Amino acid sequence: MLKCEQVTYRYNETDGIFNISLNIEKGECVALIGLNGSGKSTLLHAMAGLINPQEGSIEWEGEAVRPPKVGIVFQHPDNQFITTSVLDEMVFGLENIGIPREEMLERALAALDQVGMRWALEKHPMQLSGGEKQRVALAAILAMEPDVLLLDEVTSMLDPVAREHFQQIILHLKQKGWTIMYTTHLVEEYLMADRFLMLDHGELVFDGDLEQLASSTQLPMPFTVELQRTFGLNVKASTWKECIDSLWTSN
Amino acid sequence: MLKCEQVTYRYNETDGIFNISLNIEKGECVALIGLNGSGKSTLLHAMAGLINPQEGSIEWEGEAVRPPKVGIVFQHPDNQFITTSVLDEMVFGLENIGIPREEMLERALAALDQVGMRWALEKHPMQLSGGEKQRVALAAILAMEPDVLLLDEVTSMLDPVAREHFQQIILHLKQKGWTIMYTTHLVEEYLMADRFLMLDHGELVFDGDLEQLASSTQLPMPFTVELQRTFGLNVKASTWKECIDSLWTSN
Amino acid sequence: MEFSTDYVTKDSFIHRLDPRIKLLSVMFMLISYIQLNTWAGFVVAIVSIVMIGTLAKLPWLYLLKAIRPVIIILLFTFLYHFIFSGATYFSLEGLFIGLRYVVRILCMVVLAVMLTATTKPMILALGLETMLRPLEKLRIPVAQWSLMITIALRFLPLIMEEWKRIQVSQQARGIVPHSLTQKMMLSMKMIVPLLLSLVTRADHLTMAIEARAFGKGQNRTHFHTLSIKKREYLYFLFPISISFIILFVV
Amino acid sequence: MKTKEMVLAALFAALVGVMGLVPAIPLGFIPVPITLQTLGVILAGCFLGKKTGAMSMILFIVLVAIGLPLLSGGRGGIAPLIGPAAGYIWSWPIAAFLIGYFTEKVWFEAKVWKIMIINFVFGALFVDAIGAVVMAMITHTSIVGGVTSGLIFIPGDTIKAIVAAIIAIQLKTVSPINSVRFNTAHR
Ligand SMILES: Nc1ncnc2c1ncn2[C@@H]1O[C@H](COP(=O)(O)OP(=O)(O)OP(=O)(O)O)[C@@H](O)[C@H]1O
Ligand SMILES: Nc1ncnc2c1ncn2[C@@H]1O[C@H](COP(=O)(O)OP(=O)(O)OP(=O)(O)O)[C@@H](O)[C@H]1O
Ligand SMILES: O=C(O)CCCC[C@@H]1SC[C@@H]2NC(=O)N[C@@H]21
Ligand SMILES: [Mg+2]
Ligand SMILES: [Mg+2]
Repeated sequence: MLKCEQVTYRYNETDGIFNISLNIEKGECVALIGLNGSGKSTLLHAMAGLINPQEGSIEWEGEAVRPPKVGIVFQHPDNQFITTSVLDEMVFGLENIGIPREEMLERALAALDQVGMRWALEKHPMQLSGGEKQRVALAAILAMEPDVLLLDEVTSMLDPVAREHFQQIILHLKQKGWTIMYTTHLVEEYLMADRFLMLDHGELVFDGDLEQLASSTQLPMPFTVELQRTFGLNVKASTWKECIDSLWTSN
Repeated sequence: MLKCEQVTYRYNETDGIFNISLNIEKGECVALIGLNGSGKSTLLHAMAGLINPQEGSIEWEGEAVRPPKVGIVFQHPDNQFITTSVLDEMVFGLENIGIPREEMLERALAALDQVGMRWALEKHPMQLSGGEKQRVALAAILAMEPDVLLLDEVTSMLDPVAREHFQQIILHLKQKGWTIMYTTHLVEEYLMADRFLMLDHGELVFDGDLEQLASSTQLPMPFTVELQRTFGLNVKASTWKECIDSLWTSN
Repeated sequence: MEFSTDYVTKDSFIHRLDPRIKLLSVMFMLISYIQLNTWAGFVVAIVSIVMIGTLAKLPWLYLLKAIRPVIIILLFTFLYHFIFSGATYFSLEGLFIGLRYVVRILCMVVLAVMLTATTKPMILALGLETMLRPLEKLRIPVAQWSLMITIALRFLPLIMEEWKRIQVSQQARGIVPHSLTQKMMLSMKMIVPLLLSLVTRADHLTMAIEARAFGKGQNRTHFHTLSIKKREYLYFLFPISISFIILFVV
Repeated sequence: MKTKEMVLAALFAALVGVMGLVPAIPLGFIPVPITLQTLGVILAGCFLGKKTGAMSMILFIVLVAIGLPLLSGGRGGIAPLIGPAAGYIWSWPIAAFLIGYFTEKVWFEAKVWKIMIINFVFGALFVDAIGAVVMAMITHTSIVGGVTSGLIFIPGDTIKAIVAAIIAIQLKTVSPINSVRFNTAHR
């Protein structure tokens, strides 16, 4: 279980995340939503153990969170690259966690195949296109097979095909029992999550499932409108499941 | 008129854009689409005069393209900040094009208001969230009032509210007669464009309107499926306009 | 580690004084200090420095700290002259010659330190740019140099972030450097990736600057401007008279 | 001045500044420390070429002059620029220029050993000679004594010359010298 207790991380008086408490069960898939600047990235960084909250604690199965148990893919793929070739980038994390040499290439290639980037093995990560960078960044973390996967808007620059692949990857990992938390601004990508958390000005203002989200009237932004417009209907709670099912089977 | 004649820019043998010819009329609003790595950003950089194609020429009203006639907003907001405060960032371009001192602040504030970022005037641009950066980057170019506006996936990290604002900004600029070209991976954002260009492996493979796009069978990716799924219907060409109209009036 | 500028936040009229006045004053006074020789001259110089320091509300401890790096050299210089400069080794004459060198260097250093302690670098840069703007007529690209200062300021934290980013990940790789040589070898390995990524960033920044129509700076306007108030010209009389006294009176 | 030259010059000026954060080794008997910063100076020459390299070092001096604490030990302002180490610091732009000049000359047949020799001659011998002489003049001590004590820097500076040469060759494909040489070759 991933356990946040009264977590506060302040950049200054007004910015940051404040007093966040939540538990995420093993195997859950959670979408973290909220307006620009609401604190999503900050919360994910804290959950990955990359920044230390001034107050509160974050634990995964009773221990303080940190890589490689928790894997995070950054919002800006540029911020993730450390080496000078895609292959080096892929094996970098694997070396950290002591994967045997023979297995490394295997894992690296499998992950690259998953995101369709095997062809770029020899390229310099900084010389890829925006979407290509994002795919490599994702693959590098997937290869490490963390217990908890934190994804910060990792589809923002993906093309429609890649985005669909991505959704399939997530569904697949869910089946394998990974614990996943992702942020997104796209209502289409809500469909993978079992549970929704919404941040507003650094505070947790919503925790529930899609039905509750769609029927909530207290949301700080027109999510409801978005939801309804995207799915082209003015749904009642009971129809959501059908709606989701039909969308997933349609492709 | 923006005129590209047999433009080729190569990074190496396989990557780049190849032999692209096209004309964009003054006042047109064009969407540039294509898969990751198809060459969209490269084409936009060439059109802004930031990289020099090895072959061919690009002209705006008979002269070689270059800022400030052509304004470009980059795909990665991190890459466009030069100064250490949002205000300085806003006035930097204005100083360069010789705007009088009194007018500068006015223009800067108006542009920041358009994207809802006036509150961040004193902040360091690098300390903003992903979406906030993207908004400031957009505002900095809007304030310069270029003849041609090139936008490279500028909504990728915007929240739903900001994205809707953005669409309204574009529609407003269209009315004012600006020439606009934008890239996007989101089918919802197709609706602002009068015309579509599609790149594939650096080549121009489609040039037409939304109807033709939706009915085209030769597209190199499942754009058609995306289109139809997004709008929730299996449309015939004649119904597109209605569909679009209804979407625009619904909010 | 962080870069802290030498700036000392205080509200004094020296702090508020136009940077151009301050720059010119320091220049005049430095030139006169080079000619320091007579006892009266030293008294005038020291008194002027104490006056400025007091007006600027600078803590004397801060000035002491600022001269710490030159203490060894001053000691060395002093001893050298004490031993060799007189008619005999360790003569009284040598002692005075040594003292004079030391005090002269001290005066220059303290004066220079006070300039940057009372003026933020960006303001000083703006003052420099404004002052040098006439040089544009000689085709010296003042606006460009001023932008280069801005970009360099932007790169300072960026380089360190980038370095930290690479370093943390390398440590996570399980290589924990023990000896100093190991540490140095590891750092060596980081330099190439660091430079590569910085050069890429430089490329992006170049495009960002060009996209905002930065040119040769001919028709450039300026948002931040400096203006010298009338009475600030009067303050300028102080360093001028000090310099004059040292150079021609005493 | 091209924008790219400006940005790269700014980058290397900042880089030399960051190298000043690495603790310098103070020497008791002369007032100038052993610092990593010379590595940046040499790199500026053999990676950026003569024009941009020299520009970057002039910019570094301007940055120090306006008070940024970029010299080792967090020193900045005009004081160090007129102090005993003045000769060393002011020779940096010239050194970067000379290293860049000769590196550009051998660029198309650049080998580590060639760059290494250039770096050693202008980045170590040249800088240390000027620096020592000026130091002796400023402190009014004997020039012979100054130069003799200045020899202490030679071993360290030689290592830096070698390291810089290796790095420059590894970064050859992204060096701005490529476009400089390309342009002049086609003129
Ligand atoms: N390094 C920083 N220093 C100061 N303030 C910061 C810093 N990083 C972020 N902030 C501020 O903290 C708030 C939360 O930022 P955060 O990046 O977590 O938002 P977000 O929810 O991820 O937004 P987005 O959807 O735009 O990515 C924002 O208002 C931002 O301006
Ligand atoms: N600096 C570079 N050096 C070498 N190759 C590059 C460079 N920049 C881009 N490329 C390659 O050129 C191709 C086109 O890149 P471009 O950035 O134009 O794609 P794009 O259409 O904008 O993609 P995306 O949708 O992911 O942003 C890609 O295959 C990319 O790997
Ligand atoms: O920090 C200063 O005040 C200036 C330092 C100058 C150091 C000189 S440069 C050449 C020689 N090699 C070193 O390692 N140090 C000196
Ligand atoms: Mg974020
Ligand atoms: Mg792109």
